[in-house]
Amino acid sequence: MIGDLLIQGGQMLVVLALAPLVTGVVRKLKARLYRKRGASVIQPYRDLARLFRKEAVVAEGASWLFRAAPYLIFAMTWVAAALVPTFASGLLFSWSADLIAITALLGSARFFLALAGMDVGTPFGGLGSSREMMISSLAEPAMIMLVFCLALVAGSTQLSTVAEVMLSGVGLRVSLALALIGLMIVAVAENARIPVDNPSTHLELTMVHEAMVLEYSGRHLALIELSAQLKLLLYISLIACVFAPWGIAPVGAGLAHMPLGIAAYLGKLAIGAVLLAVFEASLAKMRVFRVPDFLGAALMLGLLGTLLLFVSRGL
Amino acid sequence: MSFATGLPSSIGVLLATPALAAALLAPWSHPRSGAWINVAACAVSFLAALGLLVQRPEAGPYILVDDLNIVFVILNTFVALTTAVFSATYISHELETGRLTPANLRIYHAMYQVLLFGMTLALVSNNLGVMWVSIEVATLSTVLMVGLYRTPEAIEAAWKYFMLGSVGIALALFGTILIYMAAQPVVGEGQDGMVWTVLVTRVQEFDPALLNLAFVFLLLGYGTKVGLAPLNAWLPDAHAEGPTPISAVLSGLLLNVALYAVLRFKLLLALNPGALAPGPLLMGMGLASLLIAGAMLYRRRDIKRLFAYSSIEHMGLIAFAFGIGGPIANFAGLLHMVMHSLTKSAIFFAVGHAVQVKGTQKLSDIRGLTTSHPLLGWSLVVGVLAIAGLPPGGVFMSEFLLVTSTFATPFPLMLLAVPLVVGLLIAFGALMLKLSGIAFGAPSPGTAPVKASYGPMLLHLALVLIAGLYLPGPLVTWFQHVAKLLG
Amino acid sequence: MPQPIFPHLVFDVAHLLAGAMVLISLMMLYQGRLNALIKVFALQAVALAASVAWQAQAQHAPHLYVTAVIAIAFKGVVIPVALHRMVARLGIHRQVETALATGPTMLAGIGLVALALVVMLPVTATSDPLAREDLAFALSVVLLGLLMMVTRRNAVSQIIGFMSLENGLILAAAGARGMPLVVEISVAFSVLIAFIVIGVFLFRIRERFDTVDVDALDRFRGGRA
Amino acid sequence: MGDSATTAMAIGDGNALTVALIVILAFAATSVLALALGRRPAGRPLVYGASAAIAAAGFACGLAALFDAPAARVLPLGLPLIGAHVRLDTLSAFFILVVNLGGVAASLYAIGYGRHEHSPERVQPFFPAFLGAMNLVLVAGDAYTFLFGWELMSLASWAMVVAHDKAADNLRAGFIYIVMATFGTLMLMLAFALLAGSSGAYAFADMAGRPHGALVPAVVLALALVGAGSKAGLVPLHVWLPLAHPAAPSHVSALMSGVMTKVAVYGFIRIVFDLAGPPAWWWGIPVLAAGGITATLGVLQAMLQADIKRVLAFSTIENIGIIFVGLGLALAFKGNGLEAAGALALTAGLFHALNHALFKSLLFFGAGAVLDATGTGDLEKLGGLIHRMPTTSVVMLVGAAAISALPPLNGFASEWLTFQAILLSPELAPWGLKLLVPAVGALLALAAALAAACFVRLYGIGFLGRARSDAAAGAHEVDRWSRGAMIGLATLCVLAGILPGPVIDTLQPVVAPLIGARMPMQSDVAWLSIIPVGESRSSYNGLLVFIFIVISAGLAALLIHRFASRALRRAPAWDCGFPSSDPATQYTASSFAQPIRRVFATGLFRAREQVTLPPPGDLSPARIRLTEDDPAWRLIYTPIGQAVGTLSERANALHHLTIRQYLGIVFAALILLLLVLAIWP
Repeated sequence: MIGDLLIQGGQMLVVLALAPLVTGVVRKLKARLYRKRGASVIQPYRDLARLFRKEAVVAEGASWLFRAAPYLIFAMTWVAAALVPTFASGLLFSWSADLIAITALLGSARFFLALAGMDVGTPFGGLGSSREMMISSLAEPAMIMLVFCLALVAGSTQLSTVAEVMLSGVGLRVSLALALIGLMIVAVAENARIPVDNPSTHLELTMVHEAMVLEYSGRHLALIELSAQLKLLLYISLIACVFAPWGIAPVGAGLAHMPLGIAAYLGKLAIGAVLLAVFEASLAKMRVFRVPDFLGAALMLGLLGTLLLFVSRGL
Repeated sequence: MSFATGLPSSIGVLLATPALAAALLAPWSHPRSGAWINVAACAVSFLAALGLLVQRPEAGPYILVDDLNIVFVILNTFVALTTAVFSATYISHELETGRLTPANLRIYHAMYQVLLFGMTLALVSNNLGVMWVSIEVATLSTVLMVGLYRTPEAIEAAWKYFMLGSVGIALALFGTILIYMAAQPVVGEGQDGMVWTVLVTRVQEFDPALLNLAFVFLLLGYGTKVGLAPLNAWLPDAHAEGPTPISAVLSGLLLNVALYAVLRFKLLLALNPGALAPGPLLMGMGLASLLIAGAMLYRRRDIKRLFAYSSIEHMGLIAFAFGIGGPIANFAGLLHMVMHSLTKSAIFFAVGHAVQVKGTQKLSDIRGLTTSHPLLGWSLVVGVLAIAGLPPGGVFMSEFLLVTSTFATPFPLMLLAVPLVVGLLIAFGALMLKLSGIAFGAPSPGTAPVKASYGPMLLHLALVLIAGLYLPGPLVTWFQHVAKLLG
Repeated sequence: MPQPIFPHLVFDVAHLLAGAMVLISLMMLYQGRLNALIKVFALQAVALAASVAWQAQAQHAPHLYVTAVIAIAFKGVVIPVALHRMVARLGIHRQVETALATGPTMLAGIGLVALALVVMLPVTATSDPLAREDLAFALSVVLLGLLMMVTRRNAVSQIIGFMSLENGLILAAAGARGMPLVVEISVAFSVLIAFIVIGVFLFRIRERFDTVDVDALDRFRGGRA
Repeated sequence: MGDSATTAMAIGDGNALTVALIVILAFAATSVLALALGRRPAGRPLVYGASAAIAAAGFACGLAALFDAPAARVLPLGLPLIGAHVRLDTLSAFFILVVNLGGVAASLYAIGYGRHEHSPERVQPFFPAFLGAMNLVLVAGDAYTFLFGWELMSLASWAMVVAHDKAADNLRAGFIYIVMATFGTLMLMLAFALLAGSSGAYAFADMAGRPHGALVPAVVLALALVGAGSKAGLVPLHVWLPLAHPAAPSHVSALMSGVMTKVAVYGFIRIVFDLAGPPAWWWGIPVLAAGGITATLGVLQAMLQADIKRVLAFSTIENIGIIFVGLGLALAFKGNGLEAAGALALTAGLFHALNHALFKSLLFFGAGAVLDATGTGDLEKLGGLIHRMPTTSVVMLVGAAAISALPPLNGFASEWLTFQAILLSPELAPWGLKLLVPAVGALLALAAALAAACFVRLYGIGFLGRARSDAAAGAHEVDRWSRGAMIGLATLCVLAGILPGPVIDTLQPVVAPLIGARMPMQSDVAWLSIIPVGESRSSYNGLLVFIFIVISAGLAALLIHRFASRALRRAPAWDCGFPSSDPATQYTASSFAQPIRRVFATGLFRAREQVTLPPPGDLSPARIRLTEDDPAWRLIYTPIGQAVGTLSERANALHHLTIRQYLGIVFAALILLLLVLAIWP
């Protein structure tokens, strides 16, 4: 019990601590791939620290929702991230929300972010929110289908259980391959990465996420940035936990397992960051109305994977 | 009226009152008091009809009072009474506006009583010939009333009614003769061959071919009076062009009387094993009436024609119910008939008021009644909803029984529920479409208050609304008994 | 009641008279002019009277003579005369207004007679053969009368068609053995009423429209907008 | 159980039925009273106050009966052949609870909201009648009483739909509504006819035991799906719903959308689960397909609407789809011998029915408040209401989040259960189901995501941003009663979301007799979690998630304010350096919908955009015209309307014949019949 609590607490701190680092690493790698030098990998920490200290400038027409949203978004993302096994699967509160709930928690965060984008009443905010909801309207069902796929393989939607089942080995399955590709697509879309969105642009015709947060500054912006970083970490952790569960400390494992788990986790994060950077660097941003095709592919992959599982079960 | 003497009193009063009142009213030159004499005579008839419940005369060669016709008699006299009350107030408005003269009204009141006499006699007669004669008397009296306004339209309507009615008369007579011909070899020559109570006991031995032929003529002859499609052409115009009380009586009563005649003969035929089943004919004509009338409702621009077509539709339903047969469908048919009489006459009362205040029968000029005349408008809404088969109206109950019993029949027959439901929906849609124009929206000009009495209309509506919720036990037992009788 | 001396004679004469009525009905269909039509109608009334009288004799039903008299008096004399006058007054005696050409009408008429016979065929032999044959002819007359009403545009010829139809009815009623008197009186009574009412209407119609063409009335139909 | 069990004891065995009957009677009496009061100002508090009190009694009675043995009674009313059967079992009890809960809320809301009704005499008499009729449907124990109540319910709500009869749109809505309602009633009538058989066994108790052939239950299923589905709003029978629900006054819209559709769900469950006998293996298929399609198409169309109440009405269609997916799964499981999974699916459906009643009523109340405050429900004219209507905007936010299935609110809890049920479906052997269920799952997920988009749009355009019209700028908060009702419902949404366990347990007495199995007891699970199947399979704890979020957010706020910065400066909006003072530059409702419109609606709804640009130099504004059409109209209703039109046109020719031609018809009929006789064997 105490051990579980420690793991849970540790997990929450670890994700919080690592999230900016992952973003920093990705940025750095991307810069290198673009043959630039790039900022330091700890630059995100510095940015956050500076933003937290600065005063928040709030638009005149903004309501309480505008100010409350960053906290809610952060809280929801953090809670979601805290429930994805990273280095150990014996999370104390893992049962309080399963994979569906985690997806939905991220959905809640997005809901408030989109609302916040519309609060000030600027054209950019509405533009961002509108596009974000369009993207999510495809990404979310895709995600749910992928969740189905995983849950059917593992016989559970609890991530800890899924991780353990995967660890014990389920063999190679076509469905899982489909799910992996699908999940990657969803992860790219959900984290506003190229080719769906460009996290480093303020070009009005292309931006989605940045358009929503355009009016934020200071600590509010810091929280939103941190939430975005947490979300990226969450998705990498999720993919790692499901498709590469090696090294995760199983339930009831002693503290001795933890260093191994953490090391494995860091390794997986590094690989994830590299893959993401390479992926982003090698593609160009899509037109907004191409995005549905991209995400539709993920949805189809999920559906196909699920169908295959449904059918093969019956045989 | 020789045969009335020596008969038990209530039946005598029932028949003598309208005859005497007609004789009295024909020369009566004061229209307002005439109207009230009319009411009084109807009231006496109604009481006498109630008296039949207590003291039922033995079946004689001419008079028969049994469970079946007593329902009709009471219903008829009741609606005749309420209509007379409505008419009394309605007529004074017509006098004021000069649409009718006192001379017209003499004919009107006398004919009203003749009509009542004809209908009552048709119902209680045990003799097929007498029944035929009295239905013709009733028809001819209404012809005169339909043409009462002397407008080209009224005369045209009356003429059409008369021509089609006369052909109906002739066909029915031929059928009656054929029935006699079928009976004569079995029951012997003379009187007995026309007496219903005799026929019904011996009909198994009749020649089925003759019975079949007879039924074809009787169905077409009396069916014309019922307004079954395709024999319904006279009905809408006759309803629309005559005074509104007559529309109410036509729809509420005369159609029933003709239907009663059809039923009697259907019973006869059903008892003969060799004869063709009368049910399918009734069902076919009933469905045709329902569908045709339902479809035609959409195109109506005249409020009284609208409800006249609705009467055709309902007569179709009733005929269909009796055609299906069986205790539940027959019960539904009887109930539907009573409910239709009460509701439709109430609707015509309301329509009469509406036409008087708006000064037109055009649907396009009668709008927004619930705003300009809330009580009248809402009563009309209630009436139309009730006739459209919505609860708590009694029509809902009968349609429920009809639809369910149709669909519960064995396989091929049950499919008739499909055209039935389609027809109901088509008619329903039309009524609702027209109703929303009449009752809702911005009111059309003509906002003077209604002077005539709402009493009869409200009474009818109250009865109908209660009926959907609660039917008194004795009435139900009665209906069930009659339903069984109808086979 | 003694047996008639020549049962076949009774039968033949009745047959002949009834057949004559059918023939006259067909003749009426053939007539184009109103005056001629009225005359043929009067002829049919005479045939009817003869037929009814023969039945009265055959059935020993004296009350049928009344019917015969009514037939000959009203339909043979009074009504034709009245109709002649009406036609003269309205100036339509030369009018020929059939909706269907004479040829097809005649064909249809013959078809109807055949139909009437076919329909009567299944009536079992237990029935009085006299009655059966009579009925077949009566039915033919009824159907032909209706056909006439349907194929003529003119109100007067329609009335005649209708009365021809009634002739058929009376033929049937008279042929029905022992049919109570009540009925015959009623028949006569209603025919009378019918004629009165028709007269009333014709009067009004002429007054208002100056024509008795039924189609003309339709212009005044309410509800047509 | 706890409190509710003791309440049940207090009312006693079968007495709940008596209370329910008295409740119905009292509603009827209130209706008469309202009729008598007419336009008098005292009428409003009196009628709605009485309705609230009676509905509260009904609610208590439903709660009590949920834990009671079924009670039945025959009254000497109704159909004379058998009398009016009434009965109260747990299924009825649950829906009585839902209906009266909505009734209490709507009545309280109306005490305040009704003040603005300009023709109260056209609403107040029908409001209690509507509630009474719905209760009557729920206690009905025979087909006649059921349909009587059912049609009365339609009628009363119809009267309120046409209450504002000066608007032609309302009349049209009313017309389509009442015709569709009657269509549904007739379909149910046919279903009952088959169940009752020719002997007229109209009482439910007699129907349930009757043996049927193989075909009868199948036809009954089809008829029930069409009949109840048309009332509930299943695609393609939904067309009346988005017209009628918004046309009524808002508290009535809330009842119609939130509650009356549940009565339709009840009707479906009663007929299919209870009366039609054991389901065949394939019964789930049509229900699932209808549910999935309904959910997706409903919410897609909601996304395209500009009127706030129409958005809500289409969203009702979506939620009905979700409920029917639950019911379809339950049928599929039960029909294939998986009772435990069936219990889960049915629980999910019923739970969602309850939830939808809560949040849809809440949202309609909010829409009513907006309508009242601004005089318009057109999203394009709203904006910035969060500043002017603080309470309404908070509760609307709760409602919007709940209906978007966001944890930790109630909408998520029931959708989560539905997803769990879908995840159990690989156990289903039949191939049809194997292929259909995942597809339906995808549709459901799509619907959930689109619902979020839809309500971001509704809330973001309506309540956030800047006012797009003077009316919106001058909006005011609504009265106490309305706010109270909304706050109450919002609280319930939150409670049902964070404590789903007790709700699930409460539903088990309803589910058990229908499915023959029940879900595991949730009250025994530690920490108030819910574990629908097994611990290793899935679990969810709304309370904990809620607490976590609150703590995390609170902690973050505390730490930041304590250790980082709490300075705040108001400044003009940044907007990439080009802020515009004109609210018209904001995203509009239609521009917000545009991406989704292009992606999803172009093919399905023939959504088209037509842009008219003025020539250079012309100062007139550019115009964009959006068109779309509902395939249900295009493919079904318009052709039917045309067919009826043609039929009536043809038939009407019969009205204009001459007398001679009429005689010809009679003659033809005679000849025809004689010919029949002639060739008769």
